[in-house]
Amino acid sequence: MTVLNKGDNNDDLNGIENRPFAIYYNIGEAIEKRIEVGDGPHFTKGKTSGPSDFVLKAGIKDKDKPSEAKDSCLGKLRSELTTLQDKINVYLTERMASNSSGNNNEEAKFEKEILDGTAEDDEDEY
Amino acid sequence: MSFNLNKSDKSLIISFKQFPDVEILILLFSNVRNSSEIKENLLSSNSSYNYSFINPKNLLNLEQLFSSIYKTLINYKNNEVKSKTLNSEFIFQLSPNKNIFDSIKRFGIAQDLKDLIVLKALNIEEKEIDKTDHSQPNSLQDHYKHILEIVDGDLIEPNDENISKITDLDLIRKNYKLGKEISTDKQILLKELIGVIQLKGY
Amino acid sequence: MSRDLIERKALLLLPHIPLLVVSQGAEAIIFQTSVHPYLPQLTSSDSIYIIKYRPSKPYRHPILDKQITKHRTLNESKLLLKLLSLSNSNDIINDGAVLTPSLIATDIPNGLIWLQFVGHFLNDPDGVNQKNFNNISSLKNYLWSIEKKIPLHIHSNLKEDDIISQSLEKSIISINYKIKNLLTLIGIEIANLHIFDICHGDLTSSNIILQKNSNYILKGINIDIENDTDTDGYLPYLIDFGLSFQSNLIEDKAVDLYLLEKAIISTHPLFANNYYNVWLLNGYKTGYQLKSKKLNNKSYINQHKTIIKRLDLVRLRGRKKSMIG
Amino acid sequence: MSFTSSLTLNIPFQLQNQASIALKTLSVDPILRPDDAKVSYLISYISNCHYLHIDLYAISDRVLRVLANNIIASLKTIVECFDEF
Amino acid sequence: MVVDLDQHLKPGKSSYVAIGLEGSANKLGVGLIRHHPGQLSLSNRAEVLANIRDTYITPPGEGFLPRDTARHHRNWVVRLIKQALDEARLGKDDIDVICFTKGPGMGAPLQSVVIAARTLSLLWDIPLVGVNHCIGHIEMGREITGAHNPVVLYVSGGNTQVIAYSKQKYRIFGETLDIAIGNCLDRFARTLEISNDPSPGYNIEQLAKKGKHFVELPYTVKGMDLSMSGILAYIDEIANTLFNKKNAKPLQNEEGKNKNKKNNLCFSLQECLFSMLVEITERAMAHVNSNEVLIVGGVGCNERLQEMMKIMVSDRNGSIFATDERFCIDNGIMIAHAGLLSYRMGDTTSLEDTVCTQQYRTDQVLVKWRDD
Repeated sequence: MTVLNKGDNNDDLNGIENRPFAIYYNIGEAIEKRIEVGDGPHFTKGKTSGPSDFVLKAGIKDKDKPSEAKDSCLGKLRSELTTLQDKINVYLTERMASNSSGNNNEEAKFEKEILDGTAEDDEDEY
Repeated sequence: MSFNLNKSDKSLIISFKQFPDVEILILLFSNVRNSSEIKENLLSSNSSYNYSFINPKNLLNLEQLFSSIYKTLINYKNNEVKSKTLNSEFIFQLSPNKNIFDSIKRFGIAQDLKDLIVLKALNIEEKEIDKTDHSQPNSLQDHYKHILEIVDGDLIEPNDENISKITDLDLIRKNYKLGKEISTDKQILLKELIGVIQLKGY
Repeated sequence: MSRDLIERKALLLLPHIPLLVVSQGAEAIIFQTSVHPYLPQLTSSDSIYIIKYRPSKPYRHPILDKQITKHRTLNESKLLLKLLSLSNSNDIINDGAVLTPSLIATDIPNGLIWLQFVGHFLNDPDGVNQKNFNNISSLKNYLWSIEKKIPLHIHSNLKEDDIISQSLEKSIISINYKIKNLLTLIGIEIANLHIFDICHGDLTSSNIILQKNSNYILKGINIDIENDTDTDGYLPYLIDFGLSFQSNLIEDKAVDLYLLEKAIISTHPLFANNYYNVWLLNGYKTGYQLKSKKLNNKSYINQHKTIIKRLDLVRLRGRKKSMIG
Repeated sequence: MSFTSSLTLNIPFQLQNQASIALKTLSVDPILRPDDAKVSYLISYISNCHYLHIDLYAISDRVLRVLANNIIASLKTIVECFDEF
Repeated sequence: MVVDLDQHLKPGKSSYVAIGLEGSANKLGVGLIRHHPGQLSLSNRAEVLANIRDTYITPPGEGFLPRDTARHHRNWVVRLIKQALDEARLGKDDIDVICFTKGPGMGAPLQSVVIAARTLSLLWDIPLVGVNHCIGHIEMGREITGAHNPVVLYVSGGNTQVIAYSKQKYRIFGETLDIAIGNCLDRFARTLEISNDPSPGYNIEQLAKKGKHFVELPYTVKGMDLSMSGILAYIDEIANTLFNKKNAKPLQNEEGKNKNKKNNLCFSLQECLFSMLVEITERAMAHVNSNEVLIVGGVGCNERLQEMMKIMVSDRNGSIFATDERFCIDNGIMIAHAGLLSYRMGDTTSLEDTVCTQQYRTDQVLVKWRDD
């Protein structure tokens, strides 16, 4: 996997008003996908960074929304990051759905580990 | 406890510190000749046989007997006496068995029993701790005389040496359900018997 | 109940018995008395008997309180009796015995047990022989009295997991091998207990009482005991069987060992990991080896292995236990 | 297993210090399962902007998604700190 | 020997100020504390400048998942820090050290908070100190109550420990062999589908107050340790047979009998569990010859537990120390306080060492600031 030579190849970065973006590569399938946040408007409240489904289903009000962005460069960046997060999540979720690998269990475990930690201590080992 | 062994009349009167109002007369007989007669009188609830008649073959020494007497008094205080009279309760508390009838058969008097312990507890204040007929003897001296009248045997001094001559280890093993591996160490065996007595009923 | 009330209640239950409070444990108050409940007083002796009284605990719900008090009093008496009939001897090494104080009398509904007094009172570091149960010859006090002799500057420089250099070790614990022998013997005794399928449930260094016994010689053994079986003249008695229970489960025995291990670590942190617990476990192993040899039955060796394996698991569980919030 | 999926996040900051703090803050935490994923960080200066480049490599899209989501979530906290303090 | 706590006072400053960030479970706390030079004592107490908390609350019947808890912390942490600074009227220049919870706790929530701590440390050029959550509770409890050398009962959602100090460590004398007391109560609250607002334990306590009839439960003290999973399984089973039978949803039927039954179950569970806690505390007191008890941790607010403990302690002619919900429930001030003690002994945590750890035992920490 080659890393962009950031010094020379400025093409990718020009003309984008310094917004965050991401590039997805898959060497196996020879895919390169650029994920842009677009013109907006962008908000700090994201579609993929809300509460878990079961919490939403229980119908309680989400009191823990992120603070609104200030009218500042950094405020803007925070909103744009939220959009980028949504887009990456959506894109990768779609890809996962279209080619679900046989490894799903193992990966789901990894996912849980990242999100919820490694505490498997509730169950006794014997 | 107080321990008054009267060597001349071969009587033992004991009293526990915790129960200062209760005095207990203990007599030991050998060569008893009228065991079956005593038993019959007991069966017919003759009120002048108001004593505990105990088979000393089940005893290693006096400590074992004292331990069961103490336990009986504790139960009496806690209102947990199981049998009809305190006399039978003294016998019952010596036995590990929960069945009163069976306990009295094994630890009380038997028809051809030659050795016998007779025991009488009196409440100093109220005299008869186990109130029955007031025409009956009312002091330990009276009881002493009375016991000598109803038991036809040789009074011997109630001490450990005399009891150890009577002790029947096989019978103890059987009655206390100790199995084969009974300790050869008498001290340990005694501790075990005392333990059984102290935990009787639980 | 306040201490005062407890004492008054005890006096009502034990009229005319002189009572001296010697320790107030968590669940029981311990009295000593010169009076035997049912034997004549020997004028010559200054006998001591122990009365263990489990008063009702007013913080508990009355139903729960009754249930616990009765259960513990009865349980302790029953197990003492059970052990007496199982071990049948005073010889820990050759007969697989477990030494316990013998039961003298009980008053179960009132939470009272009379016991034989074991142990003696240790000398204060200042040389004062205090008749105080804070000074009773428990394993804890015995070890503390030796640990106290370590100069303070060594204490503060000593890290828990340091292995002390041999010379330092000898100078620190001058009768080091005696402690080793003693702990080995205690390990054997705990093995004997477990071989009887009894778990103590509350093994700590406070619940092992050392009884001076110069007559008793640990003989006929070829085990991990150094220097002529010298245990500083002590025989270890196990006490406090209120939480004990019968079980043949590997798990229960492993947890029993784990509790002891932890109690030693928290009570004697400087020497626990590298010394005391190692010696105790060595003794424990020896106990199973002795039994195996005596009965010519290898299954005891395997049993020991399984228990130790499970002990590892139990330890791991203890460390891994999530501690959130 | 090889890292078939990868994602480069490119985050523009006005100040060098901000990009550098974000890098230091994020890079302390190790990857939970190094066999399944890898992360590297780089800062560059492009068109008046200090870019923090975060390269994520993973054995699958799912692992990649979790990683990316987590890092962006942390980045949002970092940016909010910059903005408020 | 008395420890010198003032070798690291910054020139020109007359006191120390620490900010503490706590988020090891479902509470996010930010606190600011000031220490004046010298030993802390009744006449030289730590000053609480701000102590703010926000709790992540889950729907009834649900526990808190680390991922949702982490989201809560992320979304609130900056606002809370701001609010705390405003309340204390302090700016970055006033702060000597930034303290954060290093563990033990849930991985994702811990990590979501340490991100803010690191960022601020780098931004403001102020050192970090990682704090053991349990030590935070103990030190704050001692500071607030003035307890000198107590046996500490630490009871919370994830911890149940009986602790006593010896030779520069807080040593664990007794603890749960399986689940924590708070966890046990929370899980039973879920079985009964009791509200989690403000906390499941609080709501169990309120129901228990109305309970009268005692249901016998297993009692599982093991030496100075205890086990609770068996009791939970037992009472869950009772609750399930009482309420969760096929028909309808009797659990939501708050009328009459069921309500009483719920009250009685909560009452009995508390009575049983707390009796065990008081007993193991008393065991530890007897073992280490102490007559002071300090209760810390979220479950420590429970009035019944405090009452029972008080009876036990006064029967031993001892003293009991407990704090109110500001301090016994997880908070930032305790992290600031314990972290500041560390800082005053010259300890700071380098950036590489700020990785949080889910397992971090109380007895792993060398208590440098005590030498008694």
